[in-house]
Amino acid sequence: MNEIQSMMTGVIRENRKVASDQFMMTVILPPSFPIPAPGQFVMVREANRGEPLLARPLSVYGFQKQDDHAVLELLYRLAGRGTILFSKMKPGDEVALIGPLGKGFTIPEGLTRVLFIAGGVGVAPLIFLLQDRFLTAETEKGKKPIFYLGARNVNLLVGLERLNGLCDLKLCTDDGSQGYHGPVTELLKSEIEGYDPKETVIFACGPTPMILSLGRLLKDNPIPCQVSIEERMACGLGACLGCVVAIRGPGRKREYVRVCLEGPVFDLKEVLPTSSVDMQGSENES
Amino acid sequence: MNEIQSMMTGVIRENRKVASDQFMMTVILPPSFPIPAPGQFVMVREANRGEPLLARPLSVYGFQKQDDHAVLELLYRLAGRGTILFSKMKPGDEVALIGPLGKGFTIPEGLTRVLFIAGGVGVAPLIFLLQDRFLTAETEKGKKPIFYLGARNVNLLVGLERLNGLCDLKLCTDDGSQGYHGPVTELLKSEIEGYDPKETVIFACGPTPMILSLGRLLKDNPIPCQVSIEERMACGLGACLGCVVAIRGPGRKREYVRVCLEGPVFDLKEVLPTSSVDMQGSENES
Amino acid sequence: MNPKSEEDRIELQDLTIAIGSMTLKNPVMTASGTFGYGEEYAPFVDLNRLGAVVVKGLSLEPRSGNPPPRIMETPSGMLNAVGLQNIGVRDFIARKLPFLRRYDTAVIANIFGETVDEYRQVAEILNGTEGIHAIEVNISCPNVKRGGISFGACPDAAAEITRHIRSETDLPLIVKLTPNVTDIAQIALAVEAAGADAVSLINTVTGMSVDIERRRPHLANVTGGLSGPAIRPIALRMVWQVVRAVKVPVIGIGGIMTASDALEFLITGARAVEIGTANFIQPAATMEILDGIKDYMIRHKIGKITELIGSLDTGTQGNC
Amino acid sequence: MNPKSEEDRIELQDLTIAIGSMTLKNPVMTASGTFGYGEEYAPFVDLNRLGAVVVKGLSLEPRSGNPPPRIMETPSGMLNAVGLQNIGVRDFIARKLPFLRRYDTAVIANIFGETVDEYRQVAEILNGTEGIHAIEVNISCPNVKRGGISFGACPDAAAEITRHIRSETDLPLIVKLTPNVTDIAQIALAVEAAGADAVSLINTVTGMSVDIERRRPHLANVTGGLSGPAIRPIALRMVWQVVRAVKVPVIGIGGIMTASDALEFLITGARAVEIGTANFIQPAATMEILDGIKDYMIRHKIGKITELIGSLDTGTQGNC
Ligand SMILES: Cc1cc2nc3c(=O)[nH]c(=O)nc-3n(C[C@H](O)[C@H](O)[C@H](O)COP(=O)(O)OP(=O)(O)OC[C@H]3O[C@@H](n4cnc5c(N)ncnc54)[C@H](O)[C@@H]3O)c2cc1C
Ligand SMILES: Cc1cc2nc3c(=O)[nH]c(=O)nc-3n(C[C@H](O)[C@H](O)[C@H](O)COP(=O)(O)OP(=O)(O)OC[C@H]3O[C@@H](n4cnc5c(N)ncnc54)[C@H](O)[C@@H]3O)c2cc1C
Ligand SMILES: Cc1cc2nc3c(=O)[nH]c(=O)nc-3n(C[C@H](O)[C@H](O)[C@H](O)COP(=O)(O)O)c2cc1C
Ligand SMILES: Cc1cc2nc3c(=O)[nH]c(=O)nc-3n(C[C@H](O)[C@H](O)[C@H](O)COP(=O)(O)O)c2cc1C
Ligand code: FES
Ligand code: FES
Repeated sequence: MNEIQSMMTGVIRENRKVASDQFMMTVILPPSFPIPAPGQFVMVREANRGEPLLARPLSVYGFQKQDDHAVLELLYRLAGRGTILFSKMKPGDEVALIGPLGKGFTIPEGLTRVLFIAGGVGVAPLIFLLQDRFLTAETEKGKKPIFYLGARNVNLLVGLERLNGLCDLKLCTDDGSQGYHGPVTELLKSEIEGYDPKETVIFACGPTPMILSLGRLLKDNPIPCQVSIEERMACGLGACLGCVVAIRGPGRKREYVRVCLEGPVFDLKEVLPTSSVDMQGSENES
Repeated sequence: MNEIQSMMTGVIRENRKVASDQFMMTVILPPSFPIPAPGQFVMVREANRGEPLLARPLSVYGFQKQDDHAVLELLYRLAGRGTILFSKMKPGDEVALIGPLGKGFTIPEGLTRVLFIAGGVGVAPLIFLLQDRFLTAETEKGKKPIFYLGARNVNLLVGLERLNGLCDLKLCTDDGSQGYHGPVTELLKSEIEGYDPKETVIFACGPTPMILSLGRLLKDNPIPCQVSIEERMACGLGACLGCVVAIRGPGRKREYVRVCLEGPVFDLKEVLPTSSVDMQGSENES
Repeated sequence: MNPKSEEDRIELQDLTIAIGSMTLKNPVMTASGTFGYGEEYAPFVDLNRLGAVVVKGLSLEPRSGNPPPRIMETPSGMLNAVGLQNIGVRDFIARKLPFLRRYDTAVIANIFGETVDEYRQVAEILNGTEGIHAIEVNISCPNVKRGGISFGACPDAAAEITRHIRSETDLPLIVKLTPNVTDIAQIALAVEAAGADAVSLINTVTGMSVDIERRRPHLANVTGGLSGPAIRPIALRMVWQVVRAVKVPVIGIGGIMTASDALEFLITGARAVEIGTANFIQPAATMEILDGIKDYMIRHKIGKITELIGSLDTGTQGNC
Repeated sequence: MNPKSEEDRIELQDLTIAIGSMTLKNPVMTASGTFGYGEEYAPFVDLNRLGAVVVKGLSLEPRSGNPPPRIMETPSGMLNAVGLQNIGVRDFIARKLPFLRRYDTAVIANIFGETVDEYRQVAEILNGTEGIHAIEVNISCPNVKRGGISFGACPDAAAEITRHIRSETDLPLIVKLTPNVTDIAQIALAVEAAGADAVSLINTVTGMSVDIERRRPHLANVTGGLSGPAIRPIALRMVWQVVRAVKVPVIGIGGIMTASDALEFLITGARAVEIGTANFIQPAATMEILDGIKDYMIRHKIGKITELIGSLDTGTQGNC
């Protein structure tokens, strides 16, 4: 049996625009809400609504446990109907939440160099990971984490305030309005030789085009890379088999595994993400 | 062609509980919203929502036109899913409105005695009628209007503040918690002989059981009675033929007419309301 | 972004489509039974801008329809059991058609009967009538039985009725199909072979709902026809099945609420669309849909709507 | 209001129902493919309280299913084209059934095959297996063809498959019917005559949806099965058709989200219900539905669920 999961009603404390197409929602939950691991996600719905029918998967962006309640932060991009309706919710409105779900990031032993590669709202689980696991990384075992963060333009770069001081920040924009002018993977490519594969790990999250070019970039590079993958979901619990992604299984055989249960974090070298979800996004967008 | 009608977006100014199962909603509309006649209704939906699919018909309870906006008041009972969702809307939320629709009450010439018979929220169109057309009735041509108002109990008697001073109020409750102990039609029955058929008119609105007993009571009584009828509606415009009610047509032939277009106000002696809508209600409830 | 004036912009897009010998200025039509006789919607809709108005189903004699309650809401849909209440074809011509003749928009008469001969007679009456541009034959009326199956559920019966009407009229003949069948493409092929100029689909899906407090059906007629967004995926699938089977134009109907929905049908291969239940929710739905289709064409640099129609790319997959 | 303790209250209601030789403690079951192998929902649901668990469809050999995307939301519904991915019947018995055996709840194996013989073999393997209480035969898999029509759409093929499985097992045999047919009652009659102990309906309605920006189907498989509240009115209508046609118990499935929805099916005549898509929306949906049915029975003073089943009053009307 998995860790005990729960469907709970949360009350929105804040639901604020943080970029032209991104919102941050803060949800108050009962204190019994299990502590999420970085990379885990929740299934979110408006409570008491028949439509949209399905909950939407959103990564945990922040979490604090208090004595009598828990605070969950979500960062979401207006992708379609569901997220647009989320953005119209007001403080006091209720959401139904299942989670935390999925398998988060794994922190390998003895590493000294941590790279984060984020596109758009892909920053959400990575910031949570950074804050939750690497706050003391620098002092303890090595170099400051490096955070590559890309977006279409400067106005869509979100989460900077949380990253300040915790890492070396490398910003990229498609239009050059801030930082490197071009996709985040292009900047990484030009610097990848500088990292020692034996002591480096990459954590990545972003739109499918970004993941695909990251895959090309690291194809023959031994640096391990864990990537959080997105697919449409119905249950989030491993029951519907709707959210599968192809992986190279044992013996390089292609097989379908569930993003919600076996993922959402996969080894980049094994996963074969579908290009058919979220293809509108530029590489830097999510 | 009918009077010009419009579908407009209104903004909720107030949405307030006025009894345990009743709410009053005040909606701000563009000034171009046509002035409704008493007995007319509007089709109301939450704006930008896919579900519930259909708009709900609600009678005009009050209306004021200002230079740069119009104010529409609706009084509604929590009958099911749609009205419960209405009750959760907050100031600032938007509703989509079509109206005013239907044929309202007709004021016959030269009458001196006006009786109103209302059950539950059936009070809504009658209060609007009273305020709109009979404010000066007493002084002009006769006796003060008499308003029979019934509900299940005292807590469900709504609109009293609007009626004060404008009429002789006769309250009835099913449980005797205020006024006459029994259905409103029972009290009327005991007093009906006192009214002169030649100078009296009755305006009625309430749940189907009330309408049916009113029909039985006035079967052999020549007092004219106009009644506002309810049926489920899809379009409100006469197009779907969904909202029909049987009437005794010319030559007493039964035929189906549209509540939304030929009604909602009918001659009680002609209409044959369906007992299948809203049968849960007691006679006094609406 | 677009330096052209509104007028230029509109002229750049060619939305005309052909159904048989009839050319429509655009593919946005109204669905029978959801737009009355047009006049009910004139305050909301510029009827001149519609591709066509399909009027409420007409029978030889007036019909009073089913007892109420006739409608019930369902999740993202509604059930209706109106029972084809209508004023009859002659009264329609005398009292309703003159209003529609004032507009420069095709009028399509939706017809039905209880027997093949009734259908034939209604078509005969309409045939000579000025202001009628096409006939849509409703062969999916659940009250019309033939060997226990309605005309529309049996290829032979559907073909027979089509042949009879075909022999009566040169007007473009659209046969409207029911979704309550195992293989809608087979029915479409049968009516095509029998002379239909086009097929339209889908009519409502038979459904039911129950009042659990009173343990009675919500509709006096027990069952009714399901329409609205709930059935859109079913309608789209059937359109896809039929466009690959027949050569005549296919008119897509079912749960189309927005331009995006309409575009799904056009891209899948529907030559035109009919808007039904959406009219109830937003009386100007047809206008919004038309504008949205134009905007899409501009955004995607599509000059002619015909380039869009049937442009679905299913890759190598697609076993239905 | 009710002076009795919670425990007394519950004991007063008799919710047991029989399907063939099997007695279930209540009529609330899970629908195949929406509840995994039970263990996925154990954190949310007390499996002991369920009438039965119907597991994900099992085939002779493991299947990898269709490529993604496999699901798409639709108005009040969802399309899926999972393509019956499963670990195969033997692995199920070895790795998944032991978990379910720990519960005092009937386990129903949903099975399918690409040929009649595959079905037969799966049934054969299950027949001797401890902890399997019944077999539900999915004859509505859209990938299984026979003369261009799936087994479930043709009465003869449906009957043949039923006969073969019947000869293989004494377990209660439930045949699960597809709604994508003209006359579902006819299929139900055919499988009843061929030895089915019960029928369950409906499986998903074939549907489709298109990404207009990319002009490609949303599902890699192009079409998928529509489930959820959108199809409930269709499912209820079909249950009503079938309960009046057959004598064996009917299990109602389709868009049941709440106790009220479940009661519609029971009142219409379904002996039990299966809860599908609702599990995705609210993992404890089955528990809420069970509690709601009990509350309704208390409120309406109904001691035995069997008094409720089929108690629909359609008056004098009801021509479907
Ligand atoms: C494990 C996981 C974690 C996620 N975390 C976040 C997050 O923290 N913040 C965030 O903004 N988004 C996140 N997503 C993506 C988010 O779930 C989708 O953007 C959202 O479901 C879209 O819903 P919609 O109704 O707004 O858009 P829709 O109208 O449903 O779709 C709009 C577009 O989004 C794509 N889409 C739909 N569902 C998904 C999905 N489940 N995953 C990816 N693309 C989808 C569609 O293909 C389409 O291109 C995550 C997805 C997964 C699987
Ligand atoms: C012309 C007209 C004017 C009306 N004015 C008012 C008003 O001012 N205030 C008010 O509270 N109600 C009014 N009603 C009734 C109101 O429309 C219904 O109560 C409402 O539509 C129920 O919606 P629901 O989703 O809450 O309930 P549902 O879940 O749809 O139904 C709950 C119960 O209400 C009944 N019902 C559903 N629709 C209608 C309907 N259109 N008319 C009557 N009963 C219905 C159902 O049969 C059921 O018994 C009016 C109805 C009409 C036709
Ligand atoms: C209230 C109502 C009445 C209808 N009457 C007719 C009719 O007279 N003739 C006909 O062919 N179809 C009729 N239909 C079916 C519609 O034309 C259309 O095929 C169906 O509603 C599906 O489209 P929609 O989902 O856009 O409404 C009717 C539908 C509704 C909802
Ligand atoms: C994701 C998914 C997978 C399904 N897999 C199966 C299956 O393996 N076997 C089967 O007989 N039915 C399967 N079904 C159909 C359901 O059991 C059920 O018949 C259908 O979804 C309608 O019920 P619902 O609306 O409550 O979901 C599946 C449905 C869904 C949504
Ligand atoms: S979302 Fe259902 S299995 Fe992953
Ligand atoms: S509500 Fe459509 S005709 Fe009255």
